[in-house]
Order: sequence, then structure tokens, then C-alpha cells
Amino acid sequence: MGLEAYVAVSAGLFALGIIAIIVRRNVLYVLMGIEMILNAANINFVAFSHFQGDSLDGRMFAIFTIILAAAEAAVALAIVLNVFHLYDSIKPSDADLLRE
Amino acid sequence: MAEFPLLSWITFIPLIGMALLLLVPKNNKTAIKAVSLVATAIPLVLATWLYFGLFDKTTADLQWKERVDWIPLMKIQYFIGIDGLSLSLVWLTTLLLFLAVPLSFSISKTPKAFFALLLLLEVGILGVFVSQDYFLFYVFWEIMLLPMYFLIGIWGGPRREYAAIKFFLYTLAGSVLMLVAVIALRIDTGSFSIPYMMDLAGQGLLTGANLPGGGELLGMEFGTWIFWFLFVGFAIKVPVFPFHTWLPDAHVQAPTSISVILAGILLKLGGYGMIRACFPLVPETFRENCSVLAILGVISIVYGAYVALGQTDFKRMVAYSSVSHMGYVLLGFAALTEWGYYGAATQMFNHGTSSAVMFMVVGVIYDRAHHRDLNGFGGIAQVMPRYWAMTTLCFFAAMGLPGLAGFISEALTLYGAFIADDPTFKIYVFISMMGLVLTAAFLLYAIQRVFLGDLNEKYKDYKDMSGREIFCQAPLLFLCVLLGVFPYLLLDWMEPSVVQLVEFLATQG
Amino acid sequence: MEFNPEVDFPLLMAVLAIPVTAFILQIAFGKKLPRQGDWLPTTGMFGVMCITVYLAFKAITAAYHTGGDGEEHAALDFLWSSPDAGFQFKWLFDSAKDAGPLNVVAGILYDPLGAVMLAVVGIVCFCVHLFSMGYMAGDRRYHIFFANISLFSFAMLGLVLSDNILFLFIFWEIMGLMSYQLIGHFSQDPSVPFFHKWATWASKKAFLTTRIGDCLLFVGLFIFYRNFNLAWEASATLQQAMPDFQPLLFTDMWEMGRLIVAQNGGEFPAWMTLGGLCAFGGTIGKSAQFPLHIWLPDAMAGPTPVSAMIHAATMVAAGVFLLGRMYPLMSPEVLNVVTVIGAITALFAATIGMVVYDLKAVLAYSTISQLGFMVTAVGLGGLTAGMFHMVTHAFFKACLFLSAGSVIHGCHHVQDMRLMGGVRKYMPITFVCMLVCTLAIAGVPFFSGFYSKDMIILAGWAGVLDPAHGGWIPAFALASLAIAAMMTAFYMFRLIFMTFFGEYRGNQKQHMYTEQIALEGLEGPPLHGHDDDHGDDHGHDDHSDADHHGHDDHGGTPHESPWPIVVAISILAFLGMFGGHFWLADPGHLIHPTHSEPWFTKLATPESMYGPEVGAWATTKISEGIHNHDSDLAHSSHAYAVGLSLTVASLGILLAWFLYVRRRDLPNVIATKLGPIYTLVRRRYFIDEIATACFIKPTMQLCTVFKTIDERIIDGFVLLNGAIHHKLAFFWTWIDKTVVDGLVNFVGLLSQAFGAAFRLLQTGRIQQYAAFAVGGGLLVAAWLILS
Amino acid sequence: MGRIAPEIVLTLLSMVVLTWDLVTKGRDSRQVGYLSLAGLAIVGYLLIDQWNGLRNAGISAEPTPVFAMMTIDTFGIFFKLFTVGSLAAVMLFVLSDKRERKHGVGEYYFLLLGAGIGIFFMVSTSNLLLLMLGLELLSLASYSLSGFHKSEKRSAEASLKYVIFGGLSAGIMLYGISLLYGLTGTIDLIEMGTGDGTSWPVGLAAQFAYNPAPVAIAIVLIFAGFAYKVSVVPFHFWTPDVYEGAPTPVTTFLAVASKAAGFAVLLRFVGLLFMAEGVDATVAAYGDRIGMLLAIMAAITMTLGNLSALRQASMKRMLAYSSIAHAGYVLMGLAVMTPEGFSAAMYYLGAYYLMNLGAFGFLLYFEGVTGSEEIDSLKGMGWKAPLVSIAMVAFLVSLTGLPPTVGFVGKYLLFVQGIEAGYGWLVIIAALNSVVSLFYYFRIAKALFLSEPAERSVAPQPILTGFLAILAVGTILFGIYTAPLQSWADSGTASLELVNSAK
Repeated sequence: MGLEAYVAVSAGLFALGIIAIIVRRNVLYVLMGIEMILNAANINFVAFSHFQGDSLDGRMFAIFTIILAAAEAAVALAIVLNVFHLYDSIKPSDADLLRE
Repeated sequence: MAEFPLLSWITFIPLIGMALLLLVPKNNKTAIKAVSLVATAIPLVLATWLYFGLFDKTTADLQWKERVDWIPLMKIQYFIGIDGLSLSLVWLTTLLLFLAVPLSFSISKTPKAFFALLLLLEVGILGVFVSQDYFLFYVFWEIMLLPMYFLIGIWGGPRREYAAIKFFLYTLAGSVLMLVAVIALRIDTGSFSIPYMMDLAGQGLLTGANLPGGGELLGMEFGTWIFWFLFVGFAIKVPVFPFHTWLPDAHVQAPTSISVILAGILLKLGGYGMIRACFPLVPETFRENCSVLAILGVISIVYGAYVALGQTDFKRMVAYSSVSHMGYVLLGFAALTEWGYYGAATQMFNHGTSSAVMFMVVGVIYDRAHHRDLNGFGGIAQVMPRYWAMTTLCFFAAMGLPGLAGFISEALTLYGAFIADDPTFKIYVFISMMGLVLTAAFLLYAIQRVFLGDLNEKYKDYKDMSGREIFCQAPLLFLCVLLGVFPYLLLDWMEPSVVQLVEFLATQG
Repeated sequence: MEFNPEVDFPLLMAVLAIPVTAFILQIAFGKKLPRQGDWLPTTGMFGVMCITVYLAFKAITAAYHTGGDGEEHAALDFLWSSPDAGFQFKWLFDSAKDAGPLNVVAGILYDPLGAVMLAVVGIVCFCVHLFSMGYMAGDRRYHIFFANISLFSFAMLGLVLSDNILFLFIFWEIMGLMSYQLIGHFSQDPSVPFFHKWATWASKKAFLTTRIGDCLLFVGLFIFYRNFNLAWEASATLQQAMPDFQPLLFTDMWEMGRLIVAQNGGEFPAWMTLGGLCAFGGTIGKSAQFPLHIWLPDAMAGPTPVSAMIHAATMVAAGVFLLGRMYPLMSPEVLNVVTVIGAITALFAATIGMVVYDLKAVLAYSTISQLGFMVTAVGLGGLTAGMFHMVTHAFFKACLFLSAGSVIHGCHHVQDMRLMGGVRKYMPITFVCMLVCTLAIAGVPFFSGFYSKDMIILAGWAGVLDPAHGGWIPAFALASLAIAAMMTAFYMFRLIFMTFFGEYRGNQKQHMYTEQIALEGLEGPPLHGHDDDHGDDHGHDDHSDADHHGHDDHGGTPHESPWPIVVAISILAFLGMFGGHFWLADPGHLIHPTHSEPWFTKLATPESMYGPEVGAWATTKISEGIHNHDSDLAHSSHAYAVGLSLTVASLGILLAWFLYVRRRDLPNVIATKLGPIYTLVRRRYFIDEIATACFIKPTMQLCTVFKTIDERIIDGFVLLNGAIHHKLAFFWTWIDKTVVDGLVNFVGLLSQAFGAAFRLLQTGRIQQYAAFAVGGGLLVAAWLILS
Repeated sequence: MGRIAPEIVLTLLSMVVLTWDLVTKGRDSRQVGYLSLAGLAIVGYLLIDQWNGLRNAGISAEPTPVFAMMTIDTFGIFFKLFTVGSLAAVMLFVLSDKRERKHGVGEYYFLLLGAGIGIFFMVSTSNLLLLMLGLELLSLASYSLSGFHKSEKRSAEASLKYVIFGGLSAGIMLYGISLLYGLTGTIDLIEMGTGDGTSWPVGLAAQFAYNPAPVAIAIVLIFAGFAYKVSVVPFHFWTPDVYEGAPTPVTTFLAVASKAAGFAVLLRFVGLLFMAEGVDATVAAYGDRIGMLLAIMAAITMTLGNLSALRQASMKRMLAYSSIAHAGYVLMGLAVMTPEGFSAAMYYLGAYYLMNLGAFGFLLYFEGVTGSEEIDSLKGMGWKAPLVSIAMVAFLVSLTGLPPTVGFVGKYLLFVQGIEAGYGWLVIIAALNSVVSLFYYFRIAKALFLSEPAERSVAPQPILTGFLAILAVGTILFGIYTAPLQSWADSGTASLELVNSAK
């Protein structure tokens, strides 16, 4: 199974993530979309590092990315919670006080 | 050349005055007036001394040069100097600013701020006239705008905010284009010194060769776009048709003293800028476009006169008359003959005096009647004979009646245009003659509507001009007569510079 | 008596200095001085008069000296120009450029013509000052009036004295200004109900109309100056001929003109013709020639002394004087134009003169007509004749105006002749003076006018008879002049008869003009409009004004005027009688005066006016019959001329006598018979109406149009704004609002256009933001890949 | 160790602040503020010390690597000082903002310091991993800061939008990095730039030859991450909303510090990839295309920012758009792809620091007075608080780019570089843009002075007033005496050791 397969999968994942962010009406799915993107990147990192003479950079990066994702998720959820508490809704499109 | 930095003193004394003014308590009106009077009087005295004593009128070189590095990293210098072209205007500036102070004694709304801004304005104007470093020139050029904006915007008429921002935007729009051109020149020549740029241009070395793509911009040759950018920048100030529409609004809304300065000096900055910092840098392109400029000038003359004829607002009329009169300046420049340049240069000075008086005249009646509707007056001469006499005098000076200053400049300009190499200029002269008649027409029409005919009852008990008003107008009217009879008082001083400049423009590059 | 520069140039300077000083003093202190300081300028002018006359005598005697006993027409060679004597004034540049084409050096030129003209001006001005002391008494701007007339006198004297065309032009314009001021003298005096309106626009009209001519003259000046310079720089021979050539000095211009034409093989170059025409434009304006004459009748709105001085004797004559100065430079073609214009003017002004009833209007039109005579004369080559007529006319017309003023004064400021009559009983002296001058202008022998007019007619004949200079133009000129002369005699005596004979009709007792007054209204006010745009309606209420005014000051019988007036008119009447012809000068001709040689013609021959060479050259344009008095052509034409002028004069007088003394009922009958023609003439050929319709109205409309354009389109940043203005109302209201807020229109437009678009993107929906961002990113990537 | 002393001190400081705040819970947390200010002073001192050390070693001293990850160079220190300065300013704002009292402000300082740490790391590394971490640290802190007024809907919404958009961009950037890593086999920018195509890591040069499209995509994706930080079109959408919703001090922080940090990494990224010594000619040529891309983005960004700002009634939102416009101006400096251009951009950032801090400080001042962000609420205030208002006029003049202010010099330098690089059209657009900007900036001046004096009396806020006065003086002073700022910017760029890519 060649590099292309991994890249293809990650690309798909990336695209799905973006679509999720744009179209989902539930903010939690939006956050998941972000996670998908991050993990798409992770797949790339690991795959590339494997196919490039096992350079450690990629894997290291992947590990850090996972941590990042966790931290970000934490902050994001806290914010979402606060928003839900103020707006009684988890539809991101409901929060549109700030606009032209 | 000059050990004693005279020009710097002339230029920056108002700034010192401003600093002192800020220390004066807000409600001590007399002290405020005194300080600003002194701060404007000293430059006037120095400038007069310079004009009649220190200035060497036999040479065309820069005099009283001061040259020190300012921003070495950018090769920017504090480089100022003066020659026949700028001398008279510097003197006029100091005079008008000095007169503007007593003229504004009636200002009741925070006079402190008013006079402070006035002094700052003077610094800007004088700076433009003396600076020989293009960066410095530009800096002063822009410094002028801010006080002007506030002077119109705070102490102006009902639509002052509109007028102020309009003035600001128009001028800035012109000057940013100017900045682009200046930067290009700087990159090409490696220096900001205007005389140096002139030298290069004279040797035909100012071709944008040091710029990527040979300095082409938006498909225009280097010379072409440099010329037009600079020209538009200055033309907006002059103002030349069709860039003139900010002028009436600014004038109508501005307080009297500011209109006086606006018409008396700020418009001249445009003309001065052209001959100092636009034409000499791209003489060839200038020569190619002379007829275009001439046409613009003629349009300004006739069109301005026509529009003025149609006005019912006294001040608006006077404002448009400025458009018309400044048209002669452009025509004279375009003629590219010594006579044309004598004419244009004197026209700048003489219009400076006559138009200033005209605005004071409007101010006098406005202070009494609180309106400027020409059709609303009538018979004023019966109650204010002195006012009538002075008005008539300055109007006739403005319409170029022989024996008064305006005639010299208009005659010289028109003759200069008449003898231009390009035969079509003769046609322009004929058309401008029509402008002469029209000018006479709208001025006489105004006199008739304001002063003659039946006296409107509600003006019956108006007082004639006060001593202060006369004090402000008399010197300028005196100049109108004096320079009409002894024009050499101007011409002798500018002669060498003009000869050199014309010779340069006509042959070099 | 010899002319001696050390003394006499200072004197001439004094001639200029006195009035201007008087003016300044008068402006400064006039009001505080006793009698409002009228004595100040008057005495000053007296001094001026003395100087001028004294110098003129020198000139005349000089003429007779050089003339010697034997030969009559010896050329007179004095052209004293002050630069030679070191009296000069470096004008444009003091130090830098002294002489040379690039500087203007002004000085005094004192030549025979100038000498006489100066004396005339001096005398007339003094008389007018004197007259005004009586006439203007009680005026509310008395001192200003005197200040103005003295400044005017200064300008006129300066014009005569200046030795270069630029300064001539300058003084010319100052005169225009003073004329404006003086015509408008009543314009701010509500105590004269009709006049202060009429004066206002009349003065403006005068200034603007003449200014058109002035601009032409100015261009002409350019043309001469430029081309003289070019020619001089071009040719070495010219430079040798005139090393220090001053292209503005008259003397140099003449000489240079001669040389250039000589170079050009006797042909005038085209630019000279053009320049000559432009210069003549100046004359048309100032001397009220057709079609720019319209301002002169209205100038009568000024006080009578002003009309006498400015609009009869001096200023209007300046145009002719200019012709005299420029004559050598005028090509034959130009002279033809001059002739035709002059002839037309002379004729048609005379026709109007026959039908107007306003005392001053009659004189005004007669002035126009007489000016026409002079211009025609110059055009025909009768240079001397023209100048001669200018001098004599100055005297008798001034006298006529002043006497008319005296009459008006006596009749309590009524101007309509139909309300006068029989005045001679009340004002004998005035009557005598007026009669004398009327005889003079009508061309009755022994009176000055006869000689000058006779010479003009002679010029006409000479032109007609001369095979070399024949053609239709002299014929036309002669014919119209003859008719005009007859009409002159007619309307002048009509004036005399209507005013001084019959019974006094002032208090509207029995008189036979009632229906006509009812029909046409009283005169005094002109019949046409008084405002820039249309006037007829104004015209009417002015009638009522005048009516009212007329009746008001009625009551009481006329009375003789106070002494200053009487003295003044007497002096002028004396001169009007003998003006052209001092018997003392050459007693030998006392016996047969008609064949005598008036001193003026000895004095002002072309040779003496332009110096020998130029004079000789100038005469080549002239028919021999005019300048060479011994040629048989001269004799024959002289015979015809005398005959003709006598006939027309007597005819005119008889006709007037018949119509206005014998059969007073006839005029109205004729008027009604003529019908439309009469109306046409009565309404001055509608020229004012035409002018209004063709020039003034369009101008005013045009400027309104431009005004709108300026505010709507150019300001509204060009069309776009205007278009939107109509297309989208709400859009416009928004712009308007923001404009009021202080938005400049075009920024408003931009922000509206783009800002709206960006606004659509800024929805406040985060996911849409994300979508836009991703989309934008894709575009960027695409660009980067594809570029 | 000494090389990363500032980072260490800063980290310790944040810890101390956090614990201190926990200890003194509930009480007025001013001491925390003063403490952190003091700490920042120390950090600043250390940084200046390093700076001088490097300067004495010669302006282009060898960048000194730490753990093969961090690079201590004048470039980084410039931005660190910048950050310290803005952090101090923001803390001053917080201290002088009465309305912050009601929220527990302790965390405020902690979060700010945390963001600071993130910036410190991201600006001083050429390693994409560390860069990414720093960026994320900054972002996370910013998310929570912008939502700091938990009880306010707008604040909460701002943070939500920020976190979603930020997360998205971070993800995109990360994905881009992964692709770039895959293509070049390294995560170090220097190696990417200089690596020859023979062996791993191959460097970009080789990849341009084989598969340009993926490279382009990777670069664009990474740009997206930076562009969102500096809010360049089309990644600017979050800016107005977040700026408006966030507490004003936070907005200030976002507009000044975080934006500058974004530019720092952008500069380093572009510089090291395309302009470092020894980069392949093909790469340099590719750099020109990137330059063109940046130029276009700059033009769009500044135009959009200015035109949208024109119509804002809220001063805060207007400043948000104006900050977008200024991002466009700075981008000009990058677009020209020359070291001089970079230093011009850095100079402009310095100017931006002075004038924007001033503007936001002014906003804060009058929020304190009128409790509103509307421009109309300023009517006639100029006569009431003259000093602050005059200072504001100075800031406005500088923001517009008129002499004699630092803003003008900054614009001037950018224009010079633009014209020298042949981007005349871009310069003209920028020039006209500054005309447009005049209009909305001077609506504030108009409101302040051109209307009749207001009735409302103004309570003095000495700290803020003094701070604004100092900023104003700086604004004008650096406009007349430009040498210092310019030399800092120059030495900053010099340490990147860029070469003028082939034109």
C-alpha cells in the first residue's frame, strides 16, 4: 500500500472536515470538523515520516498535534458552553449579534 | 552664503509664538491677541528687511541657503533657500498673516485655539516657499492642511464640516499622487534636492532609468506620469478647472480671515509649486503639454468668470473670480515666454493682494448684514461711502484696470501668451480678452447690486468701516496702486530668476 | 518764442501733476474744506489752462515763424519728445533691463497736434470746473464730483501728452473708469428719483461697451508691438536704421512702419492691416462709432457738465486723437473701413437727432454724428480736417452742452424741449451763446465749424474727383456727409426754435404737443429698457417716473443762471465762434475769409505731425487734392465743397424754420405720415434691443447654465453622480444625507458601491465566513498554480 | 540557557501571577497587574541586553540556535520587545479600565502573559513545529481572552467565532505544513529553502520541478494560517466581529501584538523560503510569483478595509477595519520581496504600534466616559478633554499617513520599496486608499472638535492620559527623528540574512 493511499485518505478527511465546519448546524459537529482536519494532518505526518526514511520530525509533530487538538477542544468546549448558556442554542448561526 | 539662519527664523518664529500662545491662559484675550500679533509681525519685519535690504536681486541663484542633514538614512536634508520666484510670495505671506490677526479679533469662539492654528498655518506656508528639499517641501505642504481643516471646520459657516473635509480630501488626493511622483524622482536621482533634480533634468538624465521597467507606470512614460501627477497635485491647489469645486465651498464657509489667506496665499502655492517643483523637473514633457495647460487656463478664466457672473452669493462670486484670475497664471506658464512668466508671477502676487481685499470687503458687509445675498443689498454706498470707495478700488484692481496692479500682470500674461511660439495661443488670448470683459461685467454688476440703487431700509443705520477694517484693507489697496504705478518693485526682484527659469524650461531637457 | 526743454517739460509735468494732486487733496480733505473745496481743483485747472494755452501759443507762433513770409505750407518741424531731453520714466524694470524692447520707457511727446489738443482740453476742463461750481451746487456728493472730474482731466491730459501707445492706453482706460464714475454720479443719490436708477445701469453699460473696444485696441497694441519687435530683430538694416528702437514710442512706431513698408515694396504687410483694424476698434468704442455707439446717449444720465466735458469735448474725441496718432500705420484698407464706419455713423446718428425731444439727447446724437464726420475725414485722408473739426467741435459742442445745462438749470431740470420755448426772453446770454455755437455746428460761414466741416467735405470731394483715389467709398462718404450736414443744420435749429422761440410752455398752458406727449411720453429718460435683461416694462415705469419728475419741478418761470455758468459758456461760445480761425494770426486774409488759411491747418499738417519723412510718406496715402492746396484738384474740389456745404447748411436751417416756426402743426403730421419709419428712427433703430437680445441675454443665460453645471455635474464627480441622481432616488438621498454629514460625494459613491458588496459578506454567520475564507483560499491556490 | 532567559522569566512570571491570583482571590487584583508589569520590565531589560549583545557582535551576528529549534536573533528580539511593549500597554489599559473590576482580572494578566510566551516562541524559530506550538498557544489564550466577559453575549459570541475560525485556520495551516513536510522531508524552513534536490531533505527547489501544484497548495494552506492571524483578505472575516465583541484591552492586544506576531512569522517564512542566501534561482523566481500574490492580496485587503471602515458608526468596529487596511499596507513591504521591503514593513509595524495603541487607548478612555463606542457619542468632547483629543488627532494624522508623523514615514518607506520593486500600481492604490482613510479617521476629529462643546463633564484618568500623551509625542517625534526606529528595523531584517531575490 503506497504513500498515495494515505495521502488520499487524509485529503478526504480534510475535505470532510471542512465541509463539516461549513455546513453542520450543530456547533459540536463543527468542532469535530476541526478535529478531523487536524487528524488528516496527522495521517500525513506519520505517513510521510514513514516513507521518508523514518525521519522523526513527522511523528513528533503528530504527537504534538494530538496534544494541541486536546487543548483546543477544551477551550472550545468551554466557550461553547458559555455561549449555550447565554443563547440557549448550539447553532453557531444563532450567534450573529456581531455583524454589519 | 548666510551665516545667520534668517529664513529659518522667519519660518519658525510663528511656531515659537504658537508655543507661547499655548501657555497663555484661555480667557486672557488681550494677551492672546498681543502674542499672535507679535508672532506674525516679526516675520513680516524680517521679510521686509530681506526684501529691501539683504536680498541680492542681481542674481538668480538661491540665497540665504541653509543645508543640514535631517534624515541621513534617507538622504533627506533640511535644505532651504530663496530666490526671486519665492521672495515676493514669502513677503506676501508674512503680510497677509499679519493682517489676518487683527482681522480675526472678532472671533469669539476659543480665540486661543484659532490663533494657534493660524500660526501653525503660517509655518506650513512659509516652509513650502523656502524649502528646496522635496521631502521637506512635501512635509510643509501637508502640514498646512491640518490647521486649515480645523480653521474652516471649527470657525466656519453652517456647512463648514462639509467644506472642511472637502478641502482636505481634494488637496490630499492631489498630494498623495504628488508623493508617488516625488518618491519616483528620489529613487531615480538618489537625492531630494530640487535644484539637483533640475540639473539632472537639464542634462536630460532624469529619465527614470534607475527605476524598474524604465519607470513606466500604468503604461505611461516616466516623464509623462511624473508630470501629470505633480501637475494635478498643484492644479488642485491653484485651482484649475475642473479641480476647482472645493474652492467655492471652502471660501463660502471659511471665516473671513481664512478666506483671505486661502485666496491670498494658498492658491499661490499651487502656481509656485508648478514653477518650482513640477515643470523644471520634466521640462520636455512640459513643453509637449503646454497647449493643454493653456487650454485649461483659458477655460478657467472664461468659465470662472461666467460662473461668477451667475452667482447671487457675494462670497461665492469672489471665490469664482479667483478661479478666473488664477487661470491667467496657468496661461502665463503655458506660454513659456519671459513675458508670460513675469505676468504669471506678478499675477500671483497681485491677485494675492486684490483677492484678499475682496474677501475682506465681503467680510465687512457680512459682519453687518449677516447674509451675503447680492440681491438682498442695495444703496449701501449711501450709508457707507468709505466702504464703497475701497470696494470700488479693489474691484477695479481685480478687473485689471490700468494704473492698478492687476493690469500689469494681466497685460504681461496676455502678451506673453500672445507671443508664444505656438500660434494657437493667439486664439487663447482673444478668448481670455472675453474673460476680461466678463470680469468687468460681474464686478460692476456686483457693485451695482450692493452699493447703488435704492437703499434698503433695514441697512439705514449701518456704520461705515471701522478703523480696524480699514487698517486691514488699506495696506493691500496701497499695494494695488503702488505696484500698478511702479511695477518694477516686483519685476526687478524676480527678473534674474525668471529669465533663468524660462531659458531652462524652453531649452533644457 | 522757442520751445526750451529745461523749462517747458517741467511745465508739462506740472500739467499732469496739478490735477492729480488736486484729486488726492480733494479725496482726502475735500469734505472739510470750505465750499467742499471746489475752488481747489478749479484754480488748479485754471493754472493748467494757462500753461497749456501759453505753450500752444508758442507752437502756433513757431508755425508762423517757420512758415516765413513767402511760402505758405512750409512743413513745421517740431516733435519734442521728452526722452531726448532726458525726461523719461523706466516703467517695467528699473535697474535690470533699461531700454530695449523688453522694457517700457514712458515720456512726453509734445507735437503740434498735441499742443493744440492740450490747450483745448485745458480750456474745456477749466470751463467745466467753473460751470460745475454753479450747476452742481447743493449736490450731495459735491466734493467727490470735483475730485472725479479733476482725475478725469489728469487722465485726458496724460493721454494727449503720453509718447507711447501703452501709456495712451492706460490713460484711456482711466478715463473710462472716471467716465463710469461720473455717469454714475447720481447713481447713489435717491434725491433725483429717476436718475439714480438710470445712471446706475447707464454707467455700467458705458464701461462695458467701451471695454469691448478697449480689448480690441489692446490686441492691436499687441500685434504692433510683437511684429515691430520681430521685424527689428529680423533685419539688420532696420537695426542700423534705428539702433535704440522702442517699439511702443509713437515716433519710433511711425518711423519703423515707414521703413517696413518701404522694405515691403510700398505694400502694407497684412499684420499692419489687422493691427490697424483692432486699433480702430478702440476708436469705435470710445468715440461711439456704429455699432458701439449705444452707450453715449445713455451717458447723458450723468450731470450735464460731465456730458459736456467727457461725452462731447474730450474723451470721445480721444478716439479720433488715437486715429491721428496711428494714422501713418493704417493701411489703405483700414482707412476705407474707417471711412465707411464714420460715414454710416454720421448719417444715422443725424437721423435720430432729428426726432428726439430730449434737449441733451439731441446734442448726444449730434455728437455721435459729428464724431462720425471726424472719423470719415481721417479715413478719407483729411487728417488735418478731422483734427481741426475735433478741435472746433470740442469748443462749440462743449458750449452747446453747457448752455443746454444752463437752460435745464433755468427750467428747473426739465429736459423735454416740448416743455420749453420762448426761453430766450428769460435767459438772453445763454440764448446768444447757444445760437452762436449752433451756427458754428450748422456750418455757417465765419463760424469755426464752417471751416472744419468745409475741409472735411473738401476731403470728400477730393476723394471723389481724384482718379487715383476714386471709387464708391469717397462718393458714399461724401453723400452721407452732405445729407448729415443738412440734417445737422436742421435738428440744431429745430432745437433752437423749439427751445428759445414761441411761448414758454413750461406750465403746460396751451401747447400743441399734448397728444404727442400722451403718445410717446416725456423724454429725458430714454425710451428703452434700463436693466440688463429686458427693459421695456422698466422703460414704462421710468416714463411715469420722469413724468412725475417733470411735473414736480414745474412752476415758476425760467431764469438766467448764476455767474459761473454764464462766464463758462461765454468763454466757450467765443472760442466756438473763432476757434478755428484767429484773424490776428494772419491779418492778410481778413478780406476773403473763406480762402484764408486757418492757423490750425498750418500747424497740423502731416509733416508737422509726424516729422518730415513720415509725414511725406503718410501723404502718399492721401489724395493730392487734400494735402497740396495748390493743385487744381484742390481748387476745384474746394469750390465744390464750399458750394455744397453752404447749400446744405442753408437748406437745413430753412427747413427747420419752416417746420418749427411757420407751420408748427406739420411735424406731427409728417411723423404720422411716415408711420413705421418714424417709429424705427424714434426707437433708435432698436439697436439696444438687438444688443440685449443678441449678447446680454445669451450671456446671462449661459452663465446660469454654467453655474448649474458647476454645481451639479463637475462637483458631483462627473455625470455618474448626476445619472444616479435620476436613476436611484434612495441612493441619492443616502448620498445627500452623507453629503450633509460631510461626505465628499465621490468617496460616498465608492463606499456605497464597494462597501455594500463587502457588507453582504459580513453576515455575522461564522460558518459563512468559513465558507468564504475557504473559497477565497481556493481562488488564491488556483491563481498560484495557474499563473 | 542565558539565550532563552526572557522566555524563562516570562514563563515563571505567568506562573507566579497565576498562583498569586489564586492566593489573593476575590481581592482587588491591582497588585497582580503591577507585579506582571514589573515582570515585563525585567523581561524587557533582558531582551534589550540580548539585543545590545547581538548588536555589539555586529549587526548581522550569526543567529544563535538553541536546541536546533530556536534562533535568537535581532529579528526575533524586535518583535519580542514589541510584544512586551504591547502587553505592558494592554495591562495599563486593564488597570485603568474601571469596568474590568467586576470581572476577576487575575486571569487576565495570566492569559496575556501566556499569549506573550506563545509569541516569544513563534517569532524566534525557523522550525515549523515550534512555530505551530507558539501560534496555538497565542491562539488559545486569545480565544479565552476575547470571551473574557463571560456574562456578555457579544463577548461570548466573539470568542465562539474566534475559536471556530481560528481552529479552522490552524487546521488548514497544519495540513499545509504536513504537505510541505511530505514534499521536502523537513520541518525546518532553512533546510527547506537551501536543501539541494539530491538527498533527503530535498528542499523546495527540487519539488518545484517535479510537482509544483502540491507545493503551491501547501504554501497557500500555510499562508492561510498566517493570513488569518494578520487578518488579510480573504481570511479577515472574523476580525471585525471579534474585535467588536472582545473587551477593548483584548481587542488592543489582538490588533497590535498578535497581528505583529503573525507578521513576524510571515516575514520569516517568506524570507527563509524564498530569499535566504543560497536559495535556488527557481525558488527565488517562484518567490516573485508569491510576491505578486501578496501584492494582489495587499491591494484587496487595504481597499476592503478602508471602504468598509468608511461607513462604521462604532469607533471600535471602524478601528477593526482600519487594522485590516493597515495589514494591507504592511503586506506591501512583504510583496516587494527585498530585505529593504521587510525592514520597511517592520518600521511600519513600529509606527502601527504607536498610533494604534494610541487610538485604542483613546477609545478606552471615552468608553470610560460615555460608556459607548459610537463616534457620535464623542461630539464636542474635544473641548472637554483637550489633551487626550489632541493626542488622538495626532494618532489620526499618523494613521492617515500625513507628515510629520511616524505613520507618514512608514508609508513613505513602503511606497519607496514598492516603486523600487516596480509595484507602482500597488503604490498608487495604497496612496488613494490613504485618501479614503482620511475621510473616516477625520470623522472622529470632526466629532471631537467641529461640533459645539458637549455638556457632559469628563472625569480625569491620569494614567491613561499620560500614556496617550507619551504615545502622541512618540508618534510625532519618530516622524521627525526617524533614525532609531529605522535602525532597529534594519538590524532586525539584517539578522535574517536575506538576499535581494533576483528581479
